Amino acid sequence: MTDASLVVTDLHVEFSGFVAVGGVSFDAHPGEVRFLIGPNGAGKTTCIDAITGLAAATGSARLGEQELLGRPVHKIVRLGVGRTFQTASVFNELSVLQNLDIAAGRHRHWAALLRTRRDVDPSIVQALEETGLADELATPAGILSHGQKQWLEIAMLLVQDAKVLLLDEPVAGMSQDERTATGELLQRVAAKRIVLVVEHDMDFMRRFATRVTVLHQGKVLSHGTVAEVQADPRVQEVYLGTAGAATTAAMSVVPDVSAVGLASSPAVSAVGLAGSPQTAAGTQQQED
Amino acid sequence: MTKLRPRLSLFGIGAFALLLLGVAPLLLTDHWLGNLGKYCCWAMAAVGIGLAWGRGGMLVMGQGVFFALGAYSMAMHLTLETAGDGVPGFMVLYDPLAPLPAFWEPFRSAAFTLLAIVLLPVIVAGLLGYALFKRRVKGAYFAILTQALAVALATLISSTIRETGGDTGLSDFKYFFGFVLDDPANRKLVYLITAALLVVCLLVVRQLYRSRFGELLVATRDAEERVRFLGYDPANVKLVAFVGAALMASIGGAMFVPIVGIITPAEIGAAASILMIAGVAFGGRASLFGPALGAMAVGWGQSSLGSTWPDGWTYIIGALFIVVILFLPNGLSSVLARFTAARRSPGEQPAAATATLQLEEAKS
Amino acid sequence: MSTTSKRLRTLVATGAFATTVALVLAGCGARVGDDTGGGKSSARSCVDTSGSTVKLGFLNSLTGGMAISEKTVSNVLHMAADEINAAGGILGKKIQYVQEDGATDWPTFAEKTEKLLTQDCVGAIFGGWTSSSRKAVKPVVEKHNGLFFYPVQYEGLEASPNIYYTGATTNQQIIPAMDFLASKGVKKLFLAGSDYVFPRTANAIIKLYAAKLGIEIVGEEYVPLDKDDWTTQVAKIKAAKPDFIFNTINGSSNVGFIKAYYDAGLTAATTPIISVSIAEEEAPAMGHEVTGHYASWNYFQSLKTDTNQKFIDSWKAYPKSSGVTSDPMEAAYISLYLYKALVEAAGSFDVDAVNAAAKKNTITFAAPEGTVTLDGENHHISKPGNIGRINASNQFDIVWSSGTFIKPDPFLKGYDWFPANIRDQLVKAAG
Amino acid sequence: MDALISPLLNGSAQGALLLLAALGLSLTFGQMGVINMAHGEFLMIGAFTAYLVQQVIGSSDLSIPVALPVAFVVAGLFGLLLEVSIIRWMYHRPLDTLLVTVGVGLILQQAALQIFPSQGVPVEKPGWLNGQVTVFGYDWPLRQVFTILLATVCVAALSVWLKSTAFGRRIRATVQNRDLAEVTGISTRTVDRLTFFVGSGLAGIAGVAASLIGGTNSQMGTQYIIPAFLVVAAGGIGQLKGTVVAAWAVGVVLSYFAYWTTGSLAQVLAFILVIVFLQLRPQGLFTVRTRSLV
Repeated sequence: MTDASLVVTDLHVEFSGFVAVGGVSFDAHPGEVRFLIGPNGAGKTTCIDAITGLAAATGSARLGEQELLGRPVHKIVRLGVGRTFQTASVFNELSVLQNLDIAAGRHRHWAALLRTRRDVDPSIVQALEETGLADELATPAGILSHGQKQWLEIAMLLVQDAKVLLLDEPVAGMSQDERTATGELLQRVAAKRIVLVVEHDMDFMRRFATRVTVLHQGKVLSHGTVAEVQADPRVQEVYLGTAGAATTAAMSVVPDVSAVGLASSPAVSAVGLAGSPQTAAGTQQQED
Repeated sequence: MTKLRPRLSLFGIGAFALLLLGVAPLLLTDHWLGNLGKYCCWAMAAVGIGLAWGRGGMLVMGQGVFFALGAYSMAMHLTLETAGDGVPGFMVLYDPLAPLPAFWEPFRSAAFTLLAIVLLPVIVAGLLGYALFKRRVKGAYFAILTQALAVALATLISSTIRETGGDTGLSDFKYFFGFVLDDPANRKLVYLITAALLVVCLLVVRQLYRSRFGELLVATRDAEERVRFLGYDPANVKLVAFVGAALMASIGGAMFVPIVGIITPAEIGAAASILMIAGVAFGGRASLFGPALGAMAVGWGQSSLGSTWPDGWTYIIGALFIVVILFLPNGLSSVLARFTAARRSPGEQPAAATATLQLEEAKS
Repeated sequence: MSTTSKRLRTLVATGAFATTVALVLAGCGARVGDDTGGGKSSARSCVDTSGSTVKLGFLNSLTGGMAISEKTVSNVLHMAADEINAAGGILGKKIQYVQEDGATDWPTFAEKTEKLLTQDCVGAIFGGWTSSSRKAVKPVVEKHNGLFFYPVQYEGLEASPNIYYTGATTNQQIIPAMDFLASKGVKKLFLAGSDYVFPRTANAIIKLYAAKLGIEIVGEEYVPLDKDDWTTQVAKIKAAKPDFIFNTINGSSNVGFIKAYYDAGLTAATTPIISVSIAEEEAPAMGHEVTGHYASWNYFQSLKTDTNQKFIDSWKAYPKSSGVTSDPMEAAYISLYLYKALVEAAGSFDVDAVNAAAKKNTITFAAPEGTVTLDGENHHISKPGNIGRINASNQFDIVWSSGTFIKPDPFLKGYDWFPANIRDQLVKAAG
Repeated sequence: MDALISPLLNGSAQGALLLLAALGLSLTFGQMGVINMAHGEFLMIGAFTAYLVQQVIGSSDLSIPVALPVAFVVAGLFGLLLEVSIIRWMYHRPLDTLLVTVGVGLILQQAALQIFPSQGVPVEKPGWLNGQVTVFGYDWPLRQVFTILLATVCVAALSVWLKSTAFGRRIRATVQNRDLAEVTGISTRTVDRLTFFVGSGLAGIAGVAASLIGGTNSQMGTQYIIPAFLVVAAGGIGQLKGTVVAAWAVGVVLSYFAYWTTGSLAQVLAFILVIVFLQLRPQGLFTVRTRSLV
């Protein structure tokens, strides 16, 4: 589907003086399931944020000939870069079909938006089959299981015809069977697209990764095949030397800026009346 | 809620149209027909608020601004029609020799006036919405800013007595596009036009809600960032809803003038804008009929209860806000929906109730 | 299903459209130039006086910003109705009043006027305070050929066969105030007002008359009705060093003005204020003693007449009393008695008969301010011009009086300084 | 000279009153995300409290200093009542708090209209506020100086309270991470209640100050609420220093406009200016970095 590769060169992201990503380079090609791993605070998610335009960054991230950095989010998406989020983010009030229909919509003429949907887009049918959600067509996305929501997100990326799929912890919270199904799904999808997965789950990584990049404290620690990375003593030190950091990552003293939110980064919280709009933003969704 | 049973809603609109256009003129006295027409004007603005707020999540607290654009466009035309070739009477008072202000001049033309009623809100809401949504102003900020605009416009009109009639407003219209307004037959005609326009507004939002745009709008309301990651610019989605809402408010305002016979800054300021919201919240912000029926109910309450028990009416409106928002965030229509849902599938909870969105938190 | 819905939609739309078109064609009313069609001729009064009562409408703002002033007027109307009923009613019929709330909203005034006239079928309506409310009522009473009695001093330049004005017009309040200022030797005057029709018009007239009197207007300031903060404007007043301030501010904004005035160190001794909206009710509510300032009214509680004493006593004894009497209250009180006098002179509650009785120019009423005479041509009443100075008990000592009752002259026809061409235009605009 | 100096000084006092009105909002809106449209009515409650205290004490020299803490407590208690009865159910729907409190405001206004004389009540200025100080040739009313001092004291007290007391730290902790705060043993319910109490109490103090400037009646709160919200928004959400600067700037700009144009036009121009400013800088004067507004 695409021959273009995603090439990230010397990526820098800084939040109010705190360097979250400091010169990261990697690439990803169609046909491989590319993994980005590292302990909490390593800058994995921030990398994805930077590539998708959510966080301001310097350096370069190119998809084929196109520079992605500096463009607004929706323009980057239109170039074929799609992503998922740590917490499944689907439109809970809409049905699975409606979710997918919206995802498929950006290729439509604007006038088509004003018409009622009369049939199901072939690409949606295909994506439903691929992700095993065909039976859930009319189910409101809000009552899907956690795993199904993640698959719905992936299905949305498929119908939106993303050339690059950036997946942020897609198997977190899934059962073993679901993980396997997800991994196999990713392998199928990767045949024609670039798939980049951010993960904590080492087992999942070992089973499905073709190539891996390890980040640590905003820098590339190591990269190569699974075997190569596992053999790297520096990686062992980071993961094993700190006594199984992967499982206790939540307790990590290194603040995971992207997860907690910008406002609580130490540099900022010292300011004045120090209101963090984060609480308000977080609670803004209405119950209904 | 988002799944409108297509035929049912269409029958609903049909029945509503029949009541407004067929039954009401036969049963009601001229006075109450006029009042009903007034409620229809508010209902049009309310339908727009339902679109912008209920479906789009934008709490538009300044719809008075757009109501004013339509109303004053119409009122200026009718004033000039009444004044004939001369300068309107109230202007003479402050400066008898000065000519008609330049911005009044084009409103002598009926065609220009009708065009202005449609285009002015589109242009103003378009510019304003573009500026605000591109800067990602939303939530309370958006609400307060729009309300501040309504206050500013009302103050501006109040303070420009010679140009706009000030606090007294514009009134005493004799003609409506060539028809004598005092004639009961003509007043009925104006009412019918208004009611028909309300029905058209309902048909338009019905189509919007059923369309892909409607789904996209709800998606944008619930998870703006997510929509962005599907390649849409949420600003544009919201802009369409905002402009639509403005247009409906403007048409409502325009018809308010011949029906009520007067327009003043108080009808467009903070209190009026909030009262419009009250009806929408009461009826059900996201439902098809809720905003219109809610606005009409509030209007009726003001006419009847406000008459028999004026002190109590203020308490009722206040309590309405509290009780409805606290216990029935989706208004009375949600009670109805819950009732029918419970009958159809007992035990199964509606998706809306269980759904909790985590999206904004999950943005990174 | 989709085709069904499409067909249905078309059906509904066509139906609605057809209904509208049909009704438009069938119900086409009068058009411009059709003098015979519609309008007053079709309005038939539904007033029912066959029983032992007559319905009257009271229309005052009981909620919203103007409730501050209008509640008292409403109460005094109730008192007058009770008095008249106790004395046998009008033409032997007891008054049954319908109280409506104007809610400080001018379209509501219009709506309620129509309701009172067409639904409640009242014989006449009493109330209103702001000029805006009167201007909202005017087209409606004219359309339905009803009667409206307006009890507050106003800016004049208006006439309607369906409105009776029992408050002062400009030549009974503003012009006496200016005459008083001239007699005090005032040379420099500052105009401070709320930003609405009465102060703007009053000040336009004041400026014309001041030119004639040789008084220089050293400044003119307006603040929106709902804003209290006058600090900046008072600073300008102080800088302009006027001999006197002419105050046409209305409502609670007056408090802000008075407070800023004293904050700035201005006093009644150096820069006195003459007001046309501060009366016995407002003076104690200023939050600062206002001794030594002036007000121009026709009625003051301190007027020494027997009818006034009776009025004050009845008011103080009335359950909903506020304790003091004031000019707008007295004018409201007059309005109901004036209506009684008119109806009894006409021998009928019919509007045209009442107007015809008025034309005879013989209607009088022994009001607390003195015996007032109705001018049948312009529907205003004669009034004495009085200037009061506020004393320590917030009552007014009368320091200047016109002596005679001033005939109402809403269009200032008897004043040569008022440009005739403006008057002509205004008369024409007023219809 | 006068034309330049007097609007500056008058405007500073106007800004100080605006600041007092906005301080409580900055706390409840900025720290808790609650949009309290009844804040203007809490201000009204403060003003009526000043009147009642004056009726009890008699001397205005003494009553105003007494009224300040009393109004703080009375308005604070009303706020507390609001929080306990209604707001606490709505923390997850801030936009709806806006509408609910609109209803509360309407009820409070109507209640005040029926309880107190409809034309309002007089609150007298203490004798020690009579007089002026001369600043650059302009006689600056002491009352205005008093408003500025009062605002300064309130800002200082609030900022010390937030920064240096245990409770202030708890508030800030709760604001930054509610869940974490709860885990570490902070009762976020208590924090919420106290924050609302203080925020509403500040409105009470503003009410006392306002009662010295304009009328004390049922409608008085309505003229402060929108400007106060604009000030909070322009200052940057939850930013004390932003609120201070924005209030002062709005007051001064308003006063200069009012001096050079008219009172009405000044209102319009000041509003437009703030709206345009927020358009250019939607996050306000000072702010924590965030990608989107509330």
